Formats: sequence, structure tokens, C-alpha cells
Amino acid sequence: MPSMNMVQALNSALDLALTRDPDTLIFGQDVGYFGGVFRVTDKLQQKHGVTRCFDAPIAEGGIIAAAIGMGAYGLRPVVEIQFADYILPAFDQLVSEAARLRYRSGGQFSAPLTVRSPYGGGIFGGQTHSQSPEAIFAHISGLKTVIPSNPYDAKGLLLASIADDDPVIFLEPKRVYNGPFDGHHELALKTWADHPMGEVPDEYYTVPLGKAAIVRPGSALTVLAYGTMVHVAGAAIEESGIDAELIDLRSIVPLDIDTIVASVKRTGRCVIVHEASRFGGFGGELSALVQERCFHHLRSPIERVAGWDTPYPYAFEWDYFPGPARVDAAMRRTLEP
Amino acid sequence: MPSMNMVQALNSALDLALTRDPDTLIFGQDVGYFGGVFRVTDKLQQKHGVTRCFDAPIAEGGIIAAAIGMGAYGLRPVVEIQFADYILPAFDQLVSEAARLRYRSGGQFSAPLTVRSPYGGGIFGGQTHSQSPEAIFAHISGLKTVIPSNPYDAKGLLLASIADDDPVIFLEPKRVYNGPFDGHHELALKTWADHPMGEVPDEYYTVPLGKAAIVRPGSALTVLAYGTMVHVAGAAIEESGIDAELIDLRSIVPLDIDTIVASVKRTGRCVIVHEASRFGGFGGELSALVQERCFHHLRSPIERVAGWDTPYPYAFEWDYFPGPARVDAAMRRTLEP
Amino acid sequence: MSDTNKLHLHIPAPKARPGDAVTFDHMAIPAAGKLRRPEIKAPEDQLRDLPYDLIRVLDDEGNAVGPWNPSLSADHLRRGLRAMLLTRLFDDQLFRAHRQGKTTFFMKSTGEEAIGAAQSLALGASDMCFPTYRVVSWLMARDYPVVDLVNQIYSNASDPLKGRQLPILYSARDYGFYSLSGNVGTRIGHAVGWAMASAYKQDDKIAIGYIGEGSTAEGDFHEALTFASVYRAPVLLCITNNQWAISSFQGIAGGEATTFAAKAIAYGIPGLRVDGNDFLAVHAATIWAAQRAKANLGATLIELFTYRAAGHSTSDDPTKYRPATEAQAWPLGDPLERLKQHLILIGEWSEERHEKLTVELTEVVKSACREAEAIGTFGKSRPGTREMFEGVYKDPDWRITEQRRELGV
Amino acid sequence: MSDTNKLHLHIPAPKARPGDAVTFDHMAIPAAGKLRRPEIKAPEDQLRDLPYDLIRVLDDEGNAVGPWNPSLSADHLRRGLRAMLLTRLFDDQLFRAHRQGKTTFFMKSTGEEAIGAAQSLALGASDMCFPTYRVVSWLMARDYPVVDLVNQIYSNASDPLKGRQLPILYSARDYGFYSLSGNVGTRIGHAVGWAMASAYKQDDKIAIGYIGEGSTAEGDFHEALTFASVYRAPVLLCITNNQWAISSFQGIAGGEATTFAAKAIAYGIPGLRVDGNDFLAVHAATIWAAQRAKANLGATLIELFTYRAAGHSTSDDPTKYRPATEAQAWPLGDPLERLKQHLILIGEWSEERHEKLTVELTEVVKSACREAEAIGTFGKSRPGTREMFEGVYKDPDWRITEQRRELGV
Ligand SMILES: Cc1ncc(C[n+]2csc(CCOP(=O)(O)OP(=O)(O)O)c2C)c(N)n1
Ligand SMILES: Cc1ncc(C[n+]2csc(CCOP(=O)(O)OP(=O)(O)O)c2C)c(N)n1
Ligand SMILES: [Mg+2]
Ligand SMILES: [Mg+2]
Repeated sequence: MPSMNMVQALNSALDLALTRDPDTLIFGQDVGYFGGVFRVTDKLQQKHGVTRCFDAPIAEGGIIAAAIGMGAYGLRPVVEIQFADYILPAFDQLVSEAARLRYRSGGQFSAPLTVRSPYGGGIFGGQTHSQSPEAIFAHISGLKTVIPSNPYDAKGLLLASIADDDPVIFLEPKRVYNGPFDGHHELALKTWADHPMGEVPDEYYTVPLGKAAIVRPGSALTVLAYGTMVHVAGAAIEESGIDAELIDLRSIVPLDIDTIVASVKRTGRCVIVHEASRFGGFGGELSALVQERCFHHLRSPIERVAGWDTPYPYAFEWDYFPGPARVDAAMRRTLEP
Repeated sequence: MPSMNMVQALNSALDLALTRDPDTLIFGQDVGYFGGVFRVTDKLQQKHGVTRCFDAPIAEGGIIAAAIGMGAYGLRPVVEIQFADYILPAFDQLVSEAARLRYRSGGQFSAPLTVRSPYGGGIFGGQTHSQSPEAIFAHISGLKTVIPSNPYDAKGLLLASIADDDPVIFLEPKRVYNGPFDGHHELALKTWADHPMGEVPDEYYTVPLGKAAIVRPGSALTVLAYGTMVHVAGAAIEESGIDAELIDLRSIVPLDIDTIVASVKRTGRCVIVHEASRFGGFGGELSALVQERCFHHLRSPIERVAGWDTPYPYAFEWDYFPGPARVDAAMRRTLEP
Repeated sequence: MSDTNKLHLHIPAPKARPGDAVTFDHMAIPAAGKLRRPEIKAPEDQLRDLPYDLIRVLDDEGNAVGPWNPSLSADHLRRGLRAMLLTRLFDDQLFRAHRQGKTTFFMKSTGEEAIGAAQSLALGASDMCFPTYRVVSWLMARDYPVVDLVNQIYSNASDPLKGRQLPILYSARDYGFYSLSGNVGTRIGHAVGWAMASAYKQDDKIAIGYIGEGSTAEGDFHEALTFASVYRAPVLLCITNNQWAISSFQGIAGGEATTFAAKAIAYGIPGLRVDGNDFLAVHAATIWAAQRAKANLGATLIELFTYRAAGHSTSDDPTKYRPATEAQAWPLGDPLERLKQHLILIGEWSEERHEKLTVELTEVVKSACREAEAIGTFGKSRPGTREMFEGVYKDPDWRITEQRRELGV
Repeated sequence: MSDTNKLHLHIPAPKARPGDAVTFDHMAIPAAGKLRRPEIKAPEDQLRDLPYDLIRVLDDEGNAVGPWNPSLSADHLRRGLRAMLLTRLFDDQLFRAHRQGKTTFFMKSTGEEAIGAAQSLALGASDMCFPTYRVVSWLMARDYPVVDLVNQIYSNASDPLKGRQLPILYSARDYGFYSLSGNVGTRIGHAVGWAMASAYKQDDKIAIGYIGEGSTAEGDFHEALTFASVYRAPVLLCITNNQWAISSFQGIAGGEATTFAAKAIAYGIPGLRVDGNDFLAVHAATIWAAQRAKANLGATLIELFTYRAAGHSTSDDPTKYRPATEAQAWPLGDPLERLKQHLILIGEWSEERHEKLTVELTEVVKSACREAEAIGTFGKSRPGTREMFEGVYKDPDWRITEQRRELGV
């Protein structure tokens, strides 16, 4: 099977989507001739034509608005927002329009769009190239939020998102575009070539939304993570020698509650890891759900490992970014009698 | 002491703010000559002059942007967003600019603005006149979020918010503007005239941000609420005969964690109530915090009573709106052995 | 440069407030028939005077004059008159229904009926309209069942929107009428996207999007026009300038400094300023812009100059912020009266026929209301509670199913 | 109307891509000195031709000609030249520093140095600039300590922004330079609000806000201009049209359909289109607009027509999307060379003096870098980790204090 990094896997997914469905088109800032600042749409315009993959004005709200209108017409637009930090200008279009259209129109109209966006930290991008805004989307009824952690899932989840008839926010952890990153920034970079999930079929396939992956089975405790944090948690588990079960949520809406609950009921302990600021982050919802559904099985407090409650601090990246050491400490706290 | 409804109390606060500080000014849609669609700025333009309280274009982002610039100059703007649902077009200005300015500029600039907005349901306002978006603000480091539940607090908290040197989102539960509403929509309306918190001094005073109020002491369980839900929970407690402790958070950022934790440690049980959709709502953060800090004191699962995970459904208001019955059921569940 | 003269902050104010004498003398009204009608292929730099003029066809006597006269058939004009009159009667009836507690909310389009009616009849059945809440006459002109409007307003068991939406925020896909919502400004960009999609598919359908003059201040307006200009979208973008945005006069949206039609110049597209109370002028401008759109010449911005004769909504009392007599003083008159006058003048209508039509349409509205009330007014009947949980997504996830179970529906 | 001809979607494309021959023949460049300079009190309707012309003072030989010639003193011109040259040398030095791994990121303003330099010197010390990341020459012209720029870029222990901000996103309140951020478009409205505040206080300070031509597509731009027009804010709103937005040519922002200066017409304010590579023209236009602002005549939109000669940032390789030789072919030349040529022509400068100045400023930059590097380059030195937790709010709440304790700082 060919080996791909996440950028190549996403590019392959988009290439297939354009090939299979004439009603699918792509637009966004710099995605056309240039192929995107992260190269995810590389060569797609050249291969499929200028109207299938083209540059958009620097107007995120306008991009989403146009995509909603195209969806109402019957197309399946896939748009790129250059950084997840820049989805915010389009937040109203996503919440007040895309998320509500099917409901309020009694099903007459819907917004089957996919909003791709590089997200998360670890690249010294500073305040506006590093944020993880997933929690504010997860709270919005009508939106789905997908976050892959590896090339194989990225391709399958993106194709599933494009095929989905509802608006999907597809957040791409840019720190793992070119290789799995476990938080050990002091060590040499790894590539996807040596990683099993870097093996990606050329063909069309989907990974269903709402189905979590048990990355590593274990009995001592359950670690819930998504995106880059799956690799950070994996490293922490490996290095600690703790027999933790690691679950990659893959999509937070829909959320695979059954897999989560079954695991925590077995282990009795739970650590939640995300990059986003802790307060009001998605970890709060996860903690509440686990607590509500596994209360009598819990043997210690559910722990949250997350970014601090500060803006994303450029020079303090590794003090802010939740690394293996913080995950390790949290796991040990949950194991205290 | 004069009796005021919440609209009058807010108007009194704004009148005092304009009188005391020439650097305070008010603008927003229809707040000038007309005095605001909810009459909160009634007569302020006539009394203080057109440049102190004036109409703004229908451009929420522009309103916040202008207020940030005024703050950078040295003014203390108080803006009204006509409905909290319409803060969303300004979300990027609030998150990427107002919330970050002090931090990113090394303290050279700050954004001491107050954003007032009528919020919440119970008035048959349908999808875009009923929402409770507090969770998406609570997640943003750099913003404060205040939600009064009665006239006395409304005036004191608004004056404290205006005096605060950081950006404050001030959400006014419009359902209790004219009287306490306990969710019994089938019963006659109550007025603030018969309510102790409807007694509001004419003078300037503040209610500190970050200090919760124990509305009703109790020992059986702790109910956490804010805004309209304080009254709903109060009714549920009274009718149930359960000796619950009712805490009105008053501000969710800063959050009075000490009062919350002390109470739950005493009662060992906790019910969280809010109008906003449940999934990803602020109840998740509260549940997680309580669980983390009171785990060994908890005798039953923390319950959340909230709006359903749907858009705000116009004709189904009373099926969606969390009423006393749902709070009662949740309290009883927490009391089950 | 002298720093001595102090700055001051300008706050726009309308010419008259309650108690003041009403005057529209400051408003220059060009005579009907004078403005040229350019070729649709005319380059934008030859059209830059149009936004400062006013396209008018009907003169004060009711004659149709000048190059913009669309020379419509009498049948077409009568269809327009019918749609406008039906809208007027419908508005009055449902406004009363609100006062009688049959609904929680209602909005009238009194004085603006010509706009939706003329444009609905000018455009094709498969074109798509992205409306504001003031163009219900679009649906009236296409014979949308009045009873379904009332069912929606009453949110009864037959509400096509299943009780999920505030009264008058209709959606009627089969009638080329896009889903409304309570927030303003956001859907004009959907019109552009829809038009881009039609062009992308090499289809021949065009879109028309509406926005109120007050809402043009939203960033959405600018982003929509930017997209329309950049991709030459086949779309008509219409600003209904009815002088008021709730209590704010159009000066708060920029109307003191220039016309709303002039905003077209920022995007290098034509901007037409049209007498919105003149059915023929609205039709003519719409056809001109539609032909440009269909000829791949791109978007046109149309300012429909009119006046909001009624309150903003049932929640509003306009006498609090403008003279009560302002509506009557509006120099461009009543669109219904002006079309009627024209039809009578050309011998295609009479007071008698108008009387008969009024009676007929009053009965249409009344019987629709009766039919709807038989099902139920607000609160008396409504769609199954289960509808609250449907349609959040195409397929519900566990949250919805669990919560539906918790509520027991 | 014929429905037979099919629609198609127009996607703008630049005249030349890598491999194509470069030509700017399609670009009409009016001769210097020809355009009239209107009275600042001239009504907007007499200024509507200006956005389609180009204010130029320096002709091809370097003579200052025409009514816009500001007749600046040689000292003023030399100060401008110094600021521009310092910026150029600084950019080159720090770009190299990035290649050497001393910082993670850098952006140049090569070819655009005249803009910040001329406007910084034209406006008052207490006026406030709301910059983009391409007007560092504003600070150079006001003798901001170069070492502090480098300290910020290295995020070392002396970084004035305490390690919290991406390199080059400076903030320098005492130099009339507002806080930058990585997101584009959002701060132009702050400039308007600041100017409104000055007017509200009956102060005499004015504001100047910048935005790139690509970013004018953001709704923020429109809302800012709407506020500026409605409240007649004393503000200069400047669009630096450097032809490119990363890989997107200005046509993607609407430049195919009209000029960016023409956007002023939508708001009923004057729009000036200025040769951005002409120090004298930029100065003259700035003074004209500043006088209007200070005379309570409101805002002016200024398009500064220039070219982004370098890559977008250190992350960008422009040869991937535009011909490598395009920069040299830019018909309006190099702002630095043109001002130098003028000064020499009028006998106030020489190649020798330029050589000496280059040597002197090279040393200024080098010594600033040495000084900063002595403190530390990126990663080698930085503010105390505690700074990560400071300044989120004026006073930290329990979350910050707890988390700081958890991290042990
Ligand atoms: C985003 C948003 N902001 C504010 C409002 C509140 N609001 C409802 S209608 C209205 C006035 C709209 O005026 P205009 O655009 O002129 O339309 P008109 O009512 O005159 O037809 C306002 C401010 C809203 N619905 N949505
Ligand atoms: C809101 C937002 N959207 C997108 C970006 C990504 N981005 C950074 S710079 C840039 C191009 C800006 O072009 P222009 O406004 O012309 O300024 P220039 O770089 O040419 O000076 C883009 C798209 C951003 N920083 N912020
Ligand atoms: Mg209006
Ligand atoms: Mg540019």
C-alpha cells in the first residue's frame, strides 16, 4: 500500500471527490493555482479545471455564505479556511445559517458543505495560527466536527464528511501533516513513512463519522484524545508503562459515546487530553458525560490535560502545549488510591 | 428603597455611568432617540446628549471594532447588541481582538468595553431571539461573562462591568426584565415589585464580578444556576420541599469556584441548570470542575438540566425551556441512594 | 496644518421627529421618463451616473413614460395589482389576528408591495429569490396558497415549517423562495453562491437577493458584493431602501453621504436606483439586470427607493420616533394606488372592478384564515412535539434520540 | 429574454504566471503632475474621478511636478530616504537572520517602504497609526529603537511584547503604532473607533488605518468605512495595493472590475489613488486627507498603488505563482531609487552620500542585531515563563494562578 503523509492523503481524498462527483467543487484562499499554503490542494486546479478548484477573496464569511448558497442549489462545496483561527469571521454564517438551514426550512434546504481548516499548535505559529476552537463548534446543534489524527483516517473521514448531507467542520491538526508528533519537540522529527496509519490506499474509501478508534487497548485507565494529542498521549502511555486504553475520538460531533462509556466502565479511570484552553473546552463536556454515565464505576477523579487559560503564547509554545509529561502526571494522579 | 424592574435598574446604572464619567459613552442599534427596543437606554440621549448615547449601523462587528478603538484611545464604551443571537457577527472582533489586545500588546493597549445584550428564551422569540451563547464566551481567555438574575444585581453588576478594565460580555435575561419568571408560564405573571431584589437604590453601587450569591442555603444538594434559571430552580426547590442550596453564579467568568466547591462538599450532590443547549454548554465545565474538586464528597452523579440539543424551536418553547418539573426530576435523581 | 480647530463627533439625525412638521423637500425627485436606458452591454464606466438618478416610469398622472417603460400587457399589470392588493389585505388581516392573540408576531410590508410582486412576475419560475421578511408579495404573485402562510404564522398542525420558525419567516422552495431567518444580512451571500452554482453548472437560472438599507451596513453585504463582482455571478442584488431600520433612519446606514445604489461603484458593477413604488419601473429595472445576468455580464445592484408605511413589526410603535403623518407625505405615493391609477388611465381597470377585486381577495384572505383557524391558531394546534427533534441533522445522533425519550415523545 | 445561452463561471486570473512573459502594458500609468489637486472643502460629487486616476509627483527623470508637489525641505526628504533605506537594510538583515535560524518567521516590506515612511513623517506625533505588518518604515521614520524590533523578533528576554507575539507583530504605543495581530482586516475598524473617540473628546488627534488590498474583501473593511462615513470620523483609511495577497493577485479581491480607491464612492467619501512608490505623492495625499480630517470634513480612503517585491513572508516562495522577473518589471519602479534620484537631481544628495548612509545604516542594523543577539536569538533567551500567564486580564483569576502553580512558575 502506498505511504502518504496527511497532506498527500487529504489531497488524494479531494482528487477523488472531484473525479467522482461533478457537483463537488473546492474554493478558498490560495487553493487554486498555488495549491494552498499547506499544499493540500496541490495540482487539483491544473488537473480538474479552474472552476473546480479556485482562489477565494479574503472574506471567510463570504466563503461560507457562497458555499451555503451553492449547497442550496444542489452542489457539494468543500472550502478551505486557511487557518482554523480564521473561521471566526465566518462563525455567524456557520452557526446562524449553515447549522440551522435544514431545521428552520422544514427540510426544504440544507447545507451539505465541508469546511476544511488546518488547526492546532506545535508549529510556533503564535496566537492566530495555533488555536483549537473545536469546543465552540461542538456546542452548535446542526454542525458536525471531525478531527483526524493520521493520514489513513484523514482521507477516509474527509471523504465521509464530503458525502455527509450536513455541514461538517473538518479540522486538520497541522502539526501532524508531515509526521506523527508526540510532543517530544526535543527529539528528531518522525515521518508517516514508518507509521502504519501512513499506509493509505489510492482508492476511494470512507471512515464513518461518529466511530472512535481504540488506538491501544488497556485496562488501567482510559485516555480520551483527538488530533495531535492522540500521539502525545500514546507516547506518554508507552513511556509510563501504564496499561492505559487510548481512544482516538476522530469526530467529536457525532461523538462515539458507547465506546467511551464501555471503556471507562472497564477501567474506572479517565484522562481527557486536548490542546485547546481548559476552561470551557470540549474536555468539560467529555468529563461531564463520563461522570454522568460511569459515576459508580469511577475510582478516581476524571483528569483533564489541556492548554492553559491564556491566549496561545508564541515563545512559550512548549510550556503551553500539553506534552507527554503532563499526560503522564495526570495518569498517575488518576491511579492514586 | 425604590422598586425597579430590571430594565429600570439597568437604565439607572447607565444613567449614573454617563453622569459620573465623561469618558463613558453608549451606542448600539436603536439605543439613541428611541431608547432601545427593550427601553434600557430610554431618555439617556435626551438627558446626556447625542454624542453620549447614539444609534449605530446594523453592523455588530463594526460596533465592537469601534468600541475597541475607543477603548484604545482611553474611553469606556458601553455598547448594546440588540439580541445576544446577534453577537455572533462580532464574535471574531471579540475573540481575536478585544480578548487578546492587552496580552498581545504587552499591556500597551486594552479593551475596557462592556457589551450589553438581551439574552435567553421564554418570550416566543424563536430561533434568533432566544439563544443563550454564554458557553462560547466562557471558553475565551481574556473575556469576562456576567449574567444577572434580578434588578439589584443587574445594576450593581453592570456598574462593576463598566468599571472593569477588561472586556465584559453582559448578558441580560430578557425573560426576567419585567418580573421574576420561574418557568410556570401557565400561571399569572409576577412583577419585581413584590420581590426583595426588586428594591434598587438610586445611588451608585457595584456588585463585584466573580462573587456568587447563595440565594437559598440548604443541605440536601447544591443547585448551580444563573439568569432566569435561578428563578426556575428556586420554584422547583420550593415546590419539591427539598432542602437544596441554590447558588446564583452571577458571573461565569470570573467564576466563584470557592463558593461552589464549599457547597457541594457540604451537600455531596449537585444539579446544574442552564437554558443553553446541553452538549458543549457551560454546564459541562461546571460539572467537570465540581467532579475534579469534590469527587470524594460526591454521593451521586452530577446532573445537568439544559436546553435540548436542537436549535431554539419557536412553537415548542415550553418543551425546550428547562422548567421546574425537569429541575425537580433531576434533584430527585441525585437524591436516589 | 492648523491643530487649533477642535474636532467634533457627527451623529446623523432625521429631518423630522414626532411633533415636527414633515417635509421631504430635501429629497430631489427626478421626473418620470427622463433617465436614459443604457444598452445592457454598456461598460460600467458609462453607468456611474445611474445610482444618483431615479428610474421612474409612472408619472404623477399615471402615464407610463420614457425609455424604461416595459410596455407590459394589461393582464400582466392586473396580475401585479392583484398580488399587491392581496398582500395589502393579507397584512391588515393578519395584523389584526395578532392583536386578537392568534399569533405572537407579525410584520407588514405596507407601501413596499410593488417590489416583490413586480420582480416575482419579471423573473422565471426556476430562478431563486433570497428574500427579506418584506417581500411576501413575491409569493402572492406566484399564487402560493395563502392558507399555508397563515398555517405558518399560527404554527398549527399544518405549518409547513413544522412549528420551528418564527411567524412570517417562510420558506417555499417550489415557489423560488429561500428560507428566511430572523437575523438580517446573512442570506444575500447565499444568493451569490446560488448564482455561482448555476453558472458553474452552465445552467440558465439566475438568483435575486434582497437586503434592507439598514442591513447593508453588515459585512455580509460587502462580502456578497465582492464575490458577485469577482466571479461575475448571475445575480440581482436588491436593496429595499424603505428609509427606516426600526427606529433608525437611513442616515445611520450611510444614506446622508450618498445613495445606496452608489455602493455598486465600489464593485465595478452597475447600480440602478429605482422608484420602488412604481410597479413598471421595478419591472423594467429587473428585466434589464436579469438580461445582463443571463448574458454572462454579471451582477447588478438595485436600490428600490420606497417607504416603510407601517411599523417595523407588531412589536413596534413608529409614532415614538417619527411623525405620524410621514407615511402620507411620502412623495412617491402608494404603489397600489399608482398602478391602479395607471390601469384606469389606460382603460384597463375601473373603480368598480377594483371594488370587486377587493371583495374577492378579502374573501380569499378570510377563507384562508378560517381554514387555518379551523386547524388552530397559535397554541391551539401545533405539529407533533417530535418535530422539535427532527431535522437538526439528516439523521439524528444519540443525543437527539435520548433527549426525545427523556421528554417522552 | 433568451434563456438559450448558457451561463459560465468566471474565475479571475493574472496576466502572467511562472514561465509567461511579464507585461504591465494593460496597466495605464497617468503621467506625473497632471492630476488636479482639489480644495479640501470640495464636495464629494466633484471628486468621483480621482479614484480612477493616479496622484503622481515624481516623473521618470526624478523631477517633482504638478499641483500635488508638497515642496518638502531637503531635510525632510533625507529623513524619508533614511527611514526607507533603514527599512530595506533591516529587512534584508533579518531575512538572513531567519535563514540562519535566529527567528522562526519574518516579513519584508520591500518596494513599499515609501508608504509608512512618508505618512509617519506627514502626521503628528500624537496621531495614531493602525498598521499592517508591512509598514515598519513608520517606526523607522520615528526613530524607534531598532534593537527593540530585533528583540521582539527574537522573543528574547528584552522583547517588549514579552514573548507573547509572533515576530514582527509589533506594538509601540509611544510611537503612535497600534498593536498588530496575525489576523488581517480586523483593526481598520479600531482606527475608526479611535478617531471617533478623538472627535468625541473634541481633541485634535487623527487616526490612520491600513489594510492590504486583499483584505479589503473582509466585512470588517466595509463596516469600518460605514462607521467612518456615518460619523464623519477624522481618519485616513489606506489600502496598500501591492498587487498580491500571498498567491492571489488583486483580481481575486475585485481589482479586475474597478480600482480599490473607487470603494470610497460607496460611502460618499473622497477616494485618492496614489503612486505608492512616490514618497512625495504619498506625503501630499496624506496631508490633503489629514487637513480634511482635522477640519471636521471626515474620512478619506487612500489606495496606495505599489508592488510587493519580495515574497509574502519567509514561508512563501513567490516564484511558484508569479514570474520571477515581475518585480523588476513593475512600471512604478523602486521607491527608494526614485526618492534618491530626486534628491540627487535637486542637488541635495549624491551617490557618495548615499554610499556613506548605506554604510552607516548597515552598521545601525548590525549593531542592533549584535546587541539583541547578545541577549539571545529565538530559543536562546526569552522572557520569564511567568509572562505566559500575565496580562490575560488586568488581574488574574484563580484559573491563572492555579495553572501557574501547576507549571511551577
Ligand atoms: C444581525 C442582526 N442584527 C440586528 C437585528 C435586529 N433587527 C431586526 S430588523 C432590524 C432593522 C432592519 O432594517 P432594514 O435592513 O432597513 O430592513 P427593514 O426592516 O427596513 O425592511 C434590526 C436592526 C437582526 N435581526 N439581525
Ligand atoms: C482573517 C484572516 N484570513 C486569512 C489570513 C491568512 N493571510 C495572511 S496574510 C494574507 C494575505 C493578505 O493580503 P493583503 O491584504 O493584500 O496584504 P499584503 O500581505 O499583500 O500586504 C492572508 C490571506 C489571515 N491572516 N487572517
Ligand atoms: Mg429599512
Ligand atoms: Mg496585497
